[in-house]
Amino acid sequence: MSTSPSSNSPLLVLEDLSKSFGGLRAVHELSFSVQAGSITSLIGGNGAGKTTVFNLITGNLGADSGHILFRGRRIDGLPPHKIARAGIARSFQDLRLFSRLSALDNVAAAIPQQRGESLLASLLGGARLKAANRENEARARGLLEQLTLAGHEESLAEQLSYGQQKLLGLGRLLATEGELLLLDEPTAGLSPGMVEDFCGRIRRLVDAGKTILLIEHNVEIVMRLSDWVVVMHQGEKIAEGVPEEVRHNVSVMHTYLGISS
Amino acid sequence: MLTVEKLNAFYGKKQVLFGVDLTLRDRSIAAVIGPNGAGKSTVLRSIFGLVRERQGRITFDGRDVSHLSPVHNIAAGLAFVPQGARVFRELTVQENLRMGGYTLPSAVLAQRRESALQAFPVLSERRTQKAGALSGGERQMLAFAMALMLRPRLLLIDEPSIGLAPKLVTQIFDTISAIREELGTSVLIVEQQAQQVLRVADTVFVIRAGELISHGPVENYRGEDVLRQVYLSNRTSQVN
Amino acid sequence: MDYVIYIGNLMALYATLAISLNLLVGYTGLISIAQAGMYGIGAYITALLALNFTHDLLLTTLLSAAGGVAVSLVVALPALRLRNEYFLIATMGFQSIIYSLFMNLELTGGPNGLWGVPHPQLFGFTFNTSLEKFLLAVALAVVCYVLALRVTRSPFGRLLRAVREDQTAVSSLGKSVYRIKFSIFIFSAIFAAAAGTLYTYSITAIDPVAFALDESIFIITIVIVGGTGSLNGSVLAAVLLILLPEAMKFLPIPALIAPQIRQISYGLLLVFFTRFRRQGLIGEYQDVLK
Amino acid sequence: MSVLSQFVFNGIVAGSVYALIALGFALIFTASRVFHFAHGGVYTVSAFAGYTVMVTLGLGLAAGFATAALVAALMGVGINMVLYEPMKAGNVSPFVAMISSFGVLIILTNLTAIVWGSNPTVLSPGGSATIYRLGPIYTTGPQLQIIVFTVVLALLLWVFFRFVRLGIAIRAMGSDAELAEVVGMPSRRLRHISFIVGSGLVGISSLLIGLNVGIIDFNMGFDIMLMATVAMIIGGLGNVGAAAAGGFVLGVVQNVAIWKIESKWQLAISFGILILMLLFRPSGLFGERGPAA
Amino acid sequence: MQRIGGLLVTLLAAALWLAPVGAQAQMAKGEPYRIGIILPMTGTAADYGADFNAGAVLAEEEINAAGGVNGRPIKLVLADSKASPKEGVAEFRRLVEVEKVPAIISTMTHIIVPQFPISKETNTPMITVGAITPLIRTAGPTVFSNYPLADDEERIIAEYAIHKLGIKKAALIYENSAWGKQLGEIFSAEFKKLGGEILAEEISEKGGRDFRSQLTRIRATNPPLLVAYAYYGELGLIVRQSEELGIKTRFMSMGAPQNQAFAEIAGPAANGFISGSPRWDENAPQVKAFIERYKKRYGKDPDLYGPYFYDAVRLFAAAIEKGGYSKEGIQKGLRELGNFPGVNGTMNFEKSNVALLPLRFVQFENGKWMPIKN
Repeated sequence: MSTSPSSNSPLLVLEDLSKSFGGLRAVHELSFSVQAGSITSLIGGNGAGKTTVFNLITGNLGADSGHILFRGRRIDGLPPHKIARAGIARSFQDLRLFSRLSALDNVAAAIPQQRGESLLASLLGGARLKAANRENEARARGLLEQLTLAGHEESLAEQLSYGQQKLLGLGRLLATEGELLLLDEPTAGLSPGMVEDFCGRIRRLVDAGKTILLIEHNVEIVMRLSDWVVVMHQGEKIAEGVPEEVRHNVSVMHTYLGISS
Repeated sequence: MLTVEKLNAFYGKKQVLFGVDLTLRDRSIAAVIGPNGAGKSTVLRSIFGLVRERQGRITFDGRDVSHLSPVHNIAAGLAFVPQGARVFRELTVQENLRMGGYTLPSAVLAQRRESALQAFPVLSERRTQKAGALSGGERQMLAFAMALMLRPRLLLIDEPSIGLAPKLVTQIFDTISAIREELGTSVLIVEQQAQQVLRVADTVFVIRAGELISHGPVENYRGEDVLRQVYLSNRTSQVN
Repeated sequence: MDYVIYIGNLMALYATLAISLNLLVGYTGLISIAQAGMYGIGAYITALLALNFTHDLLLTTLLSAAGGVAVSLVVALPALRLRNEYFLIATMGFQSIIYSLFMNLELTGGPNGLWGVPHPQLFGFTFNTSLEKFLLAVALAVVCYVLALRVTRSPFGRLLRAVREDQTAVSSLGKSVYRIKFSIFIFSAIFAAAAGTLYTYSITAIDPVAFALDESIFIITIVIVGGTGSLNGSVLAAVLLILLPEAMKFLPIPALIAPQIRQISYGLLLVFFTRFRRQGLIGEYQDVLK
Repeated sequence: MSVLSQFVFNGIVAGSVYALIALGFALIFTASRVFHFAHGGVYTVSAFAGYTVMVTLGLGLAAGFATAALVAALMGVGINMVLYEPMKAGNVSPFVAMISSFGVLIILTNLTAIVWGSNPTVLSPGGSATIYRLGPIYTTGPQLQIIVFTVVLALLLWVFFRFVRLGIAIRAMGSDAELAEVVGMPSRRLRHISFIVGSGLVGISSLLIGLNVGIIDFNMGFDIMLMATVAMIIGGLGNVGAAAAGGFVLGVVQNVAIWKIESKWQLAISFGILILMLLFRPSGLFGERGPAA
Repeated sequence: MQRIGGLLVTLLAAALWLAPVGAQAQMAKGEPYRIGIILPMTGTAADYGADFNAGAVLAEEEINAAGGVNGRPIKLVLADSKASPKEGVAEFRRLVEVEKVPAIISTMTHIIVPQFPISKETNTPMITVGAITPLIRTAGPTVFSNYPLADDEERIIAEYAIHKLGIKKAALIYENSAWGKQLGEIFSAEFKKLGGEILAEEISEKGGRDFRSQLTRIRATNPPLLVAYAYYGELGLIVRQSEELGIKTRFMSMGAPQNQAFAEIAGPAANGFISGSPRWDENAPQVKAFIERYKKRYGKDPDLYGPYFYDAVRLFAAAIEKGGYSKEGIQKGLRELGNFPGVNGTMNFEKSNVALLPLRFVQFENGKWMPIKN
């Protein structure tokens, strides 16, 4: 096993995390960390527990044991919205867009700390609220433009093509201004051209200072993008390392590919 | 006996399969392999009629079954074992078997159930237990047994290894092999763990990102390098 | 004229009730059938205050609203933990319990209800004609409509609709779903309770039957017929559904079965709109829950 | 002690009525996942249809029960065909079907009032019941009949759901609708059958309950549906036996509570139990799965 | 051909059936005098509505058949209160303003009380029937009742229990409605005033069908008298279920049980039931004739309140004849009627807006209500 890619203190640390459903051990004594400014990929077969790890990090599931630290602070036990506010944003495998909201609203809804986001403020209204709203909408428009969705602001999310929906999901994620982005299969279902586009975007996000934890089935993409790869099998970490190392790791071949020598 | 031509499938707006072609010979085992999320399961579900948004032509024994619903596909001689050792968890083992042979006359059903229980001694021991209380391997066996109640001519199996320990996986694939030997059933099997399935299959189809990227006799796929290429390298690789 | 004014008064009250319920049902996806209970809380608080302490309009309205808030807290705390049909059944339970309290407490006069409520006063002015009371109801409906519009068009309103679409996604954006639901639940209760205040003043005598489960079903019917998620729809449907039975009274139906025929036509409306036109008269989408 | 035993027994009598209604209601819910409130309307109409044949036309008890069952079965399956099946095909949320069902209940209730009038209708005159005394407990023939019928029916349904292929299939469909399709079950037909059976049972129950109470009236479907809903939630959703047991539990708790609490709070107690169950044991006392969000 | 013949026969039959209407029009001509009547026609109390309406319609038909009032027919305009005050108020206003009726018959305490101010405002006379709240007495000059109010009726019933029956302990059960609660509470107060003791006080829901738990509580107190205030359906069940629970007691109530359906529902268990009400002396010829006519028209015995609705229509008709077809005229007419011969006795509104009729006590014996021999 090699050492971590950088010596900075990690942004996210998972320590001995376990979670069972009934008798099924979905995640078992899992530990790994994510360095700030890196792309870390989580790979493993179906049912390996990757999405469960995401749900544990974001607080959608409570861990049976173990800790999660974000910027050195424990976040396990916090409700999902507090974890999100702390700076962890996630995308979903099945997108979970707000189907019957416009593209603009989908993105605008995600902007943090908006004036008028509380009932009282929205009732009171006022010029400052209006100005803030204009500003936020402008921001959302900007994001849509970046994502080549300009002109679709008023379309309902459900009216967009699948590729556009994926972009919109990314837009919503970016609008949260989260520092750590958890991406659950961002390229699944995309055409090859769009996959390339997405990879480029993901790279640029890191350049812009984001940190990324990725679940991805397309191993080729994983190998190309990642700074660090964590391999899971049946809830346990069976290997981690830089992509080349993992590619040649025997136990990965063994379990992940089902190759028994 | 089965040919699939230019199969496209959609989940809502999302196209999952792009013009997949498959052929399967009588009494053979074909494996559909490929990385997760490639659309392998969708191939099976489309053939069986569970994915309704599909295009293309599917013929079974020379008969066009492209637009049949599951009920009619069963009548035509197909059976499907879904992913995740799916059984009726609140029903007992016996009841599950009965449901597997739902469309059969009761005399035949009783007789088949007995032979199923004989064939799977594990199930016989637990015939009155709720299926939800079975272990993963036992549930997978039960799922097979249910599908076999109908004595299908073609069995479609979706990722039987999911969530099972390696030893059990071996056992499962031995069972599949035995099914073909004893019952003469053709099998189309989707699997992500290549090594195991290649042990029993005759033909291999590789799917990635919803497209068939290679196919051929199993011998061509036995080497590690080949697999590594299939799974881990870029998409343009050709094997045969 | 008073008859027409009174019907108008009812339309305005039901428009308020329907708008406030639509914020829950149509915008947030919370299918509540406890609205008549909240309405009744306002009505009873007003009657008790007016009979014993003050019939100042402002004061009684504020205290009724406060009562609405208090009761909605009691209902919301547990009920908001449930989803979909289970939330609906829980609110049905609360509705029935609130009704039972009205029916059996000494304070509320039990089945006798409370009688002889004086006319409301505001800054020395007494609202003692039907017309004045009607104008009050219209004013409330307008305030409710304007505020509801403001809410739905604000970032908060965006979050309401986002909650309706996908709660998990909303919380993943750092927004507290619970806070959002809670605030709108309270807002809705405030207006329902205020409608109760004006109802009490316009009818002068209240009893539990007016706030029973069928009343809640009637209010949700208005929301469905008007269109979930459409404020204009709620107003339109409140007008139509109050008008329809009144209009039917002018049809030549044998007197003995006419009342049942009116009930049946109301049932038919429910079935028609749920089966063939789920977006309602002018609603924005088909199905509240996906 | 004698008072308590009478309260418990009252609870069993009341509970068997709830259980009878909840049985069909739960059977239909199991198969179709619809809160079929119109069940209450079917209950009312079938009782009056049975009354017409039995009393007005004087064709006897058997003909009355047969008519009630037949009318109920036809209505139940009709409602499913016209309302729920198209909704299911259109992927409409169960909530909409539930509201629609309320509409049907209103229609049927008022139709009954038009056809048979709104006065209570005497089905069995007072004094026709034999009174028995079992220790400190007083009871009557019809009460014992209804309890026995409920228990027998629950047992029969248990047998049906355990041993009859159709019954197992309906359970299977409730347990996993997609897998049911995979093994080739005709889901639509199974749902129709469930409506026929569940409604037919409520038809029989309607007369049985009517004979026990003595009178039937157009409005009787409303309250009983509320109680059947509570019974089903107490017992556990999607399980017919649990719903019946829930009916008995509700009846007994309601009645025993009255031992110490004023009777006017009976309704509030029932709904209090409902809410507590939803919050703390959503899977019901005897159910396996809850309304997981 | 045969089918057409059948159709003709049907049409002819229909014409014959409709014929009496034509015949009436010959006797009473011109624009009808309109009288409003607001009843609970739908909802839980719809059984009241059906019975009450039957009484009123009988009067309408008879008056018109007999040539109407001043040669003009009268016409009842029926409105549905749904037993809801909101509807009651709407219907009152509609009847006055749209239907232009100068007089209204209404019922049920929680319905009529919010109607009082409108009656006063619009100066529309209303006769309330069977709503027994003492508030009627002070509701103003436009509100009348041809049925005694609870403070009178229940006081007399309490006195009867204590003095005539010599019973000092009683259990009480009453309908959980404004009507039932007032009857129950006034009885309870009067009974205690006279030194009586209430052993148990229970409620019965309108539309309820199972009163066993309440009755079991009552049974535990072993009461010599069970006073029950509920309408005949529920009352019949209370008696029946009491017997089924082995309660041996004497029952007492106001007039609600004096009805055929009650007798059927309760059965022989009702034997000994004492009912006190301002009801007829069955031996009086006009009463016998009324019951005959009612039975002929509806095929069953009249209920308690039906005759009072019958009388209410006739009272208005007489008042129109005397004072003219206007709101003022009808009020004046009612007050000046003097001793009006009602079915159940003579009514007089000269001094009070409530017609006082003496209470008569009857006892249920073998399927019939019999005068009590003293």
